[in-house]
Amino acid sequence: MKEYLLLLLGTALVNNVILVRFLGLCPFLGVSGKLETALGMGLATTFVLTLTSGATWVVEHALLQPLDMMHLRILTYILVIAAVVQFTEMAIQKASPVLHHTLGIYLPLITTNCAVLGTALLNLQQDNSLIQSLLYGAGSALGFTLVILLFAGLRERIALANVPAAFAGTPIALITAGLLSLAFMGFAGLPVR
Amino acid sequence: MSSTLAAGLRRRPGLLLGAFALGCSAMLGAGDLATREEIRQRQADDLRHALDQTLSAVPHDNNPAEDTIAVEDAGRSVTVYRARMAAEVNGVAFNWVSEAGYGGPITLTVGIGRDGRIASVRVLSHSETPGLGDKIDVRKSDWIRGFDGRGLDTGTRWGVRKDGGEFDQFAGATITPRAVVGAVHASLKFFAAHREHLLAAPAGAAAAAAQPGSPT
Amino acid sequence: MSEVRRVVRDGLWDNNVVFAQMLGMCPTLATTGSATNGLGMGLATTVVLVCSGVLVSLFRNVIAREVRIAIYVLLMSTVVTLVDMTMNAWLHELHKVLGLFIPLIVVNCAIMGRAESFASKRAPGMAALDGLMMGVGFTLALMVLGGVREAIGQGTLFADASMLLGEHFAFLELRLDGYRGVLLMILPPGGFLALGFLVAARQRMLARARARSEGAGAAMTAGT
Amino acid sequence: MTTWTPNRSPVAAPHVHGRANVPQVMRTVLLALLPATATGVWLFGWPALNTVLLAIAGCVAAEAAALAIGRRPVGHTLADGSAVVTGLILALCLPPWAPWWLALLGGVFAIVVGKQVFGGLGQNVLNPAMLARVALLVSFPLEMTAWVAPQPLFSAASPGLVEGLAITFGGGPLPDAVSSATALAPLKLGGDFAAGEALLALALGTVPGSLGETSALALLAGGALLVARRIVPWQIPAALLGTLAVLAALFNQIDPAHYPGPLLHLLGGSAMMCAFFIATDPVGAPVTPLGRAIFGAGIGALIYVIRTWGGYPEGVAFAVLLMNAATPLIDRLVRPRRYGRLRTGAPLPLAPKEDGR
Amino acid sequence: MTMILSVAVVAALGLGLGWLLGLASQWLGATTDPVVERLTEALPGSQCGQCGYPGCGQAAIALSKGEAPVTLCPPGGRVVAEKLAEILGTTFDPGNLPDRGPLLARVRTDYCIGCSRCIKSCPTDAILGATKQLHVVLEEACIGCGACAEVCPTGGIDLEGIPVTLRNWRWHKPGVGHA
Amino acid sequence: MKIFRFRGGIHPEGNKDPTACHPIARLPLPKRLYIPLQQHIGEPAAPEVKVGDHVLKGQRLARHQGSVSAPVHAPTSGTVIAIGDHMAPHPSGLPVQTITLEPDGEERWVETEPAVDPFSLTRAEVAARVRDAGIVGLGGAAFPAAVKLDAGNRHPIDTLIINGGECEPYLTCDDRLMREGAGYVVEGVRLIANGLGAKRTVIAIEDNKPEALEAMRVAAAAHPGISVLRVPSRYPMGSEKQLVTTVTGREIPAGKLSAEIGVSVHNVGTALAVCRAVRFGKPLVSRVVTVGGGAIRNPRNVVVPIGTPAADLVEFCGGFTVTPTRVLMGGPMMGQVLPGLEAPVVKGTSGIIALTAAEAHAASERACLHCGRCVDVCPVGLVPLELAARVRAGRIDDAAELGMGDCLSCGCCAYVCPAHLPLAHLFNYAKGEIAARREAQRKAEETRKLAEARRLRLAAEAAAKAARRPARTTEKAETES
Repeated sequence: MKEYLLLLLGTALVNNVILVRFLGLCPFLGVSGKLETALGMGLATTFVLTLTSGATWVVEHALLQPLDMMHLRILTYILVIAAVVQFTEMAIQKASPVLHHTLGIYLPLITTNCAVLGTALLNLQQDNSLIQSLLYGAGSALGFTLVILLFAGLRERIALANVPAAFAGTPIALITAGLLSLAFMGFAGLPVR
Repeated sequence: MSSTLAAGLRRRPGLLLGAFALGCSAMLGAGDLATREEIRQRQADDLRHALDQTLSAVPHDNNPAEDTIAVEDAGRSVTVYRARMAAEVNGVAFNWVSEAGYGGPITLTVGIGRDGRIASVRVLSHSETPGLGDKIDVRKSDWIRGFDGRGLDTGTRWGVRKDGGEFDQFAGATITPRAVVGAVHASLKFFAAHREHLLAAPAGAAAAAAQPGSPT
Repeated sequence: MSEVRRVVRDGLWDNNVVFAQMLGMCPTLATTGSATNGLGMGLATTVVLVCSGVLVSLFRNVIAREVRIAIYVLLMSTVVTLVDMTMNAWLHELHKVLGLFIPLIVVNCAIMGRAESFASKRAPGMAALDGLMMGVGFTLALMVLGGVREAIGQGTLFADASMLLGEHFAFLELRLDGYRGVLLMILPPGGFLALGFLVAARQRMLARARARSEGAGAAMTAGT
Repeated sequence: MTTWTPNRSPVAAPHVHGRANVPQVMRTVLLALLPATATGVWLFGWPALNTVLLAIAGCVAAEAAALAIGRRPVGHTLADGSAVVTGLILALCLPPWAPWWLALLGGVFAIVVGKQVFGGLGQNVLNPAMLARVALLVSFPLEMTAWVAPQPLFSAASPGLVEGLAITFGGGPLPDAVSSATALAPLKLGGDFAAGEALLALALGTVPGSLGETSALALLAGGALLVARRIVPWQIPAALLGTLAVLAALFNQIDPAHYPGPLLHLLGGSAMMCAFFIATDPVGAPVTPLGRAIFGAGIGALIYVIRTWGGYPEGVAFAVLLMNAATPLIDRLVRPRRYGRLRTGAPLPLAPKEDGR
Repeated sequence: MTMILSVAVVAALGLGLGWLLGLASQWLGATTDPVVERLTEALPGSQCGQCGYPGCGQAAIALSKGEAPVTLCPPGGRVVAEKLAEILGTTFDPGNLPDRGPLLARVRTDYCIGCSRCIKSCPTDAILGATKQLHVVLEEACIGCGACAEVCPTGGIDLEGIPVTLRNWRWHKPGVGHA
Repeated sequence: MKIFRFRGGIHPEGNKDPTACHPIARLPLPKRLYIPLQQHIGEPAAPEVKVGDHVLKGQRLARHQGSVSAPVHAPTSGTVIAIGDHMAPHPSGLPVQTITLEPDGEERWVETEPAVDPFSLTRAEVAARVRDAGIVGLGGAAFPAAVKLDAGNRHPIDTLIINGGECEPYLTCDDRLMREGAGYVVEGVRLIANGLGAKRTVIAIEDNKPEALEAMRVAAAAHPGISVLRVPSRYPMGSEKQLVTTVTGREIPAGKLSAEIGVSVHNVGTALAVCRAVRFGKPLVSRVVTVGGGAIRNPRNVVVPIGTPAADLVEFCGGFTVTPTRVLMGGPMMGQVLPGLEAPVVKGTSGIIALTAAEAHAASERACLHCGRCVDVCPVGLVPLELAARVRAGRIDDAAELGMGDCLSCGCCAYVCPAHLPLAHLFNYAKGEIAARREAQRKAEETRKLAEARRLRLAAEAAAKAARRPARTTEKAETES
């Protein structure tokens, strides 16, 4: 139990997908202008990431490894991820059209959110069990959501600041992300694995 | 592709997707055929290279990469490469994964002599910070050679200086060396626990039943 | 401006994947701890961009709208897997360093973006050129970013070029002796900070250029 | 009769103002930092004074340069004194015998990356001094953890003025003889926690450590001034120190051999400095009393976690930055109830019960 | 053997997922876009056509597709543009949108020839008058869209700002000069 | 009696002593009086006199129009010499419709109808007398008092609160009024209580006015229904919402009137005016004005005919000792700058304050430190710094969502702001902008209706035309055949 908790914390904080692993930066920079949207994106990603972590594990261990078809790994992973995302998108569209519109082009982009594929591959690299994979996915997603929320909060405030023209927009967002990443280095070395 | 076929496919997206999947997997299969042997060769090179480095101090006349046994330890299987002179096992090498370093687990190849002392240790893969944690890499620093000749019985205080041990942490980085020292220590304990089994003379070729595994 | 020139300009500067479009941020930041890594990643991505562009362009008349994204993804993952396998076979050391991020080329938004917005509408030749230019622009951006980070971070440039790319690249290696390096720049925060400052510098350049051209325009209208 | 020409641009009320203004706030903070600074310089000698001056110089110069480049009013803005405060706080967090470039670079980083790219005072969110501290710690771990044992000014072991300059500007590593572990070292090593006598040393500051952070009493005196003058809200230090103490006491109860008691946590390291001078920097702190309490408690908890289990010796800077980052969220979630409205923002029902809302 | 197997697996996967996606797109169907509704709501609804679309409804559809900028509505000015941007979740660049404030049409009595073209052009019936007689503008109904000024053959209709009185005077933004 | 605490608030320097210690003086009749037709909230009054008419003191010059309005009376006898634009006592300096009166110096009253027994009047009669006397809230808001009395008929009032808080610095007119005219004030209070049918009456006076408290206690001692309550001096105690909370512990729900929770609040000056109107039938033609501030040579309270230019008051008080930075109408916390000394005193003018630079503690604006002092002092519970940042950035709608509309404009936030941000000014601007947007929205809805009506009309015309056309063709066919 403690091991699983540490796994969750470790992926969420210590090896944060965004700030340490550099995965999922497109939505991180793209959908963090407003807190509400960031929350929506975070939740959608959480859902997708957890599901795909499990699904890719199953595909890997039930299909690819027994059949010795490692060369199809990327392709099958991407297909599985695309399918999960597609269904999430439809679910959101049905449940909350407004959220769907605000998340706009980013929902399909979860497919190309490297955090999703990256987490699946990391799971493989670390030889995680199914439960570990699911936790790893959930932890990554929680870390993603936490950081994107913090970042959205910061950006909302910076949007009101008197940022010099050269830094306005993307540069200040990147710098803020860098400073946030600096702060997250404080979690480094926590014995989570 | 004739235009009628194309038009037909356009109307049936499922089929179209299937067709593309077919094409893609064919290409991948071809690519796999073309590179599989080469990649296997590279990995074998990697392994041989690692074993060369870690077992160079152990006199042997066999090819350790092809003389392996699988040892069960705490629920996982460790592939152990053995260096033999004639029938006697003079040393073994195996991969050992550390606790998390700064950037995740560090994979070591540990060579241990018959006497239970470290022959040599090399880092196989890591994702530590360049310029800081990567000094565990022998190409960057000689630090890793500091384990040579040490064993559980040499009175070594296993730990980094900061924790009261005798191994240097390098400037500012404690976590990485701590993980490596811990892993080497653990690998020695593993050796000690399975000493008899590891050093037992192989009964002919029976011990080489296990495939030369791919290093992870 | 001819289309070719525009495509070249777009890829290298006006619409640069990293500095203007802010796409492909993950590899941009993750693999630019050194200039060599940036170069390797950039080249791998360029290959994928060109190949996938050509493939998408070839099949642009066959692909139905509903499944186009799925097909693009299929094509791209095929190309990426091939690149991955090839690098593993023949650029083994670099492959080990770039590791996870080679498969992740497949989810580089830039590639999907070019497929969707350019390759799916143009002839293969143009798509290839666009892919090449976008790729070169990407590579240059990664090299600059990697170079800045490496130089400030540890006082070297293309430090491991010979090891990762092969012996002929040894000439690239530079080392600043006696410089301790600001480690921060090689760490994750440094990536964000360096890119932030580089984009800021580009914005300032653009603003200056705009001000100049406006000034020139105003002078012209004043003259007439 | 003296005449009056009306100003044609309409100005809104109020037409009188309280006496508070930004430069005066900054002056008070500087005054409150004086005991700790003086203690630090006294304990660690001339090199410490050099460090203080260099960090302040770095901040002020960077601020002036950034303002000039951005074509903003240099003199007027510098006069607010915030750059000096940032520089001093940074200096107090540095090892006392830091090389010249460390203090200077830190000051420049704090002002340029931590403050001016956001548009200057009040526009940033993350504490500039702590950003610089963390950036330095990450970049130059060796120099940032080179502690010296206190050698009071004019004592035999204390370096003279010239010697001090050599230490600051000379470069090269410190002689082994003077380097020492900080008071927080036992946290990582386990066992051998400070006893009564050692705690007294922590309170007075006669232990190795950051320039201005060793003397809990000097910091407490300055902090008391700030709280009394209402320059800083009391909720932040109270919640911060309280949480830290409670957590330390809790774990100490569970396993005294591994976890030191609350006093070491409160008096050692940067906790006291953080509680009164760093966490209370209004720019990155929430604006409501409850928000401030949450903020302080969060910092306290993070300090404990990072100190006890983390890879870095001191968690204060990281804890402050992390909670700074959470401040916009806290401010958003914790807003005061508006007059005549429920917490939800809906108007109160017309017949409120007498017993309250 | 592996080759055939892998082809089969991927083909099966592709087929299966393609079929699912096709099914899903049917299941989804085309629902009315609530965003278009909100956009229509936010637009003035005078159908004056200054945006270049036949009416506010069409403008809303164009906006939702991203074909029109949020600054498309001159009578709506900055306020409407902000609202549209908010609905669409975008930001807008006020640079090319001078906020001129509300305007009123005023008929210059000495120019009016009583042709009544302005009456027909007015989207809100804010102009009164009969053929061959002087026309007047109802201030309360006029939206300042300028449609009448465009059709007036003598150029006798001006758009003027609403005069400032004590009742509609507002505080200026501090630091931005005063109104 | 229990006192409840309201949120926030500040303790500004009172500066009341220079004027509080002098008895109220009487201003000699000015040469000209400028009587604006709008001195109250609501519709302006409609003039009833012509240029050249001779009027008597107390004669109605203009009648009220609309439900929320008040008539205007002649402050003295004299001749109407102009009806037209004159500078309004308003920061904009815009002109307002004004009757200019040249006094004849005789001060001849029009015939008044004193009530024999004012306490036997019905509620409606009281309200009518108050309305006819042109009484508006004299605390500064200038809301027609009769409308508030009428509200008492729609909502049962259990508590009448008389606002003797006078929390604004410098102002002492209510203080002096209570000291010198406690009897009349109490009688006015009783009349209002009578008119409202209030069960209990509380006269709330801040504890920095001990003499006034004592005087009122003595005057009210004979009336058990009236209690005089000593409330702490804390700005904005005099604000209706805060006073209601302090006295009753209840909050007025957002968007509601105090009458809806059974409370009515009137100023002590209003009470005095009600007494004069109901008992003596005399309309509101003069008021007590505090002339103060560091730049005034002899600061004091003065009884002033409505319409007196500020210049006359300043001159009467010895003129300026130094050039003031600002001359205000009302107190320094919520008063308005005067656009010029020719602007006249109106019914809502509680003071003419000439401030020196030193008194204002003015300092140049700096960046917001996010210190949150504005949040601590806001009596409404707003977060002024966030509002200000949004208003600055032009995000008015966001500010509205954060509660901009609830702002009292009390100025506490701006008073304490160490960065000297013009918070209250920003909020005034934002509220104006919100009002303008609401107006635009209303107009847009109107437009939509008109456009729809036009579309229907055009459709109907087209249909009629279409209906006519076939008829005509058949007709034509018939004639041809």
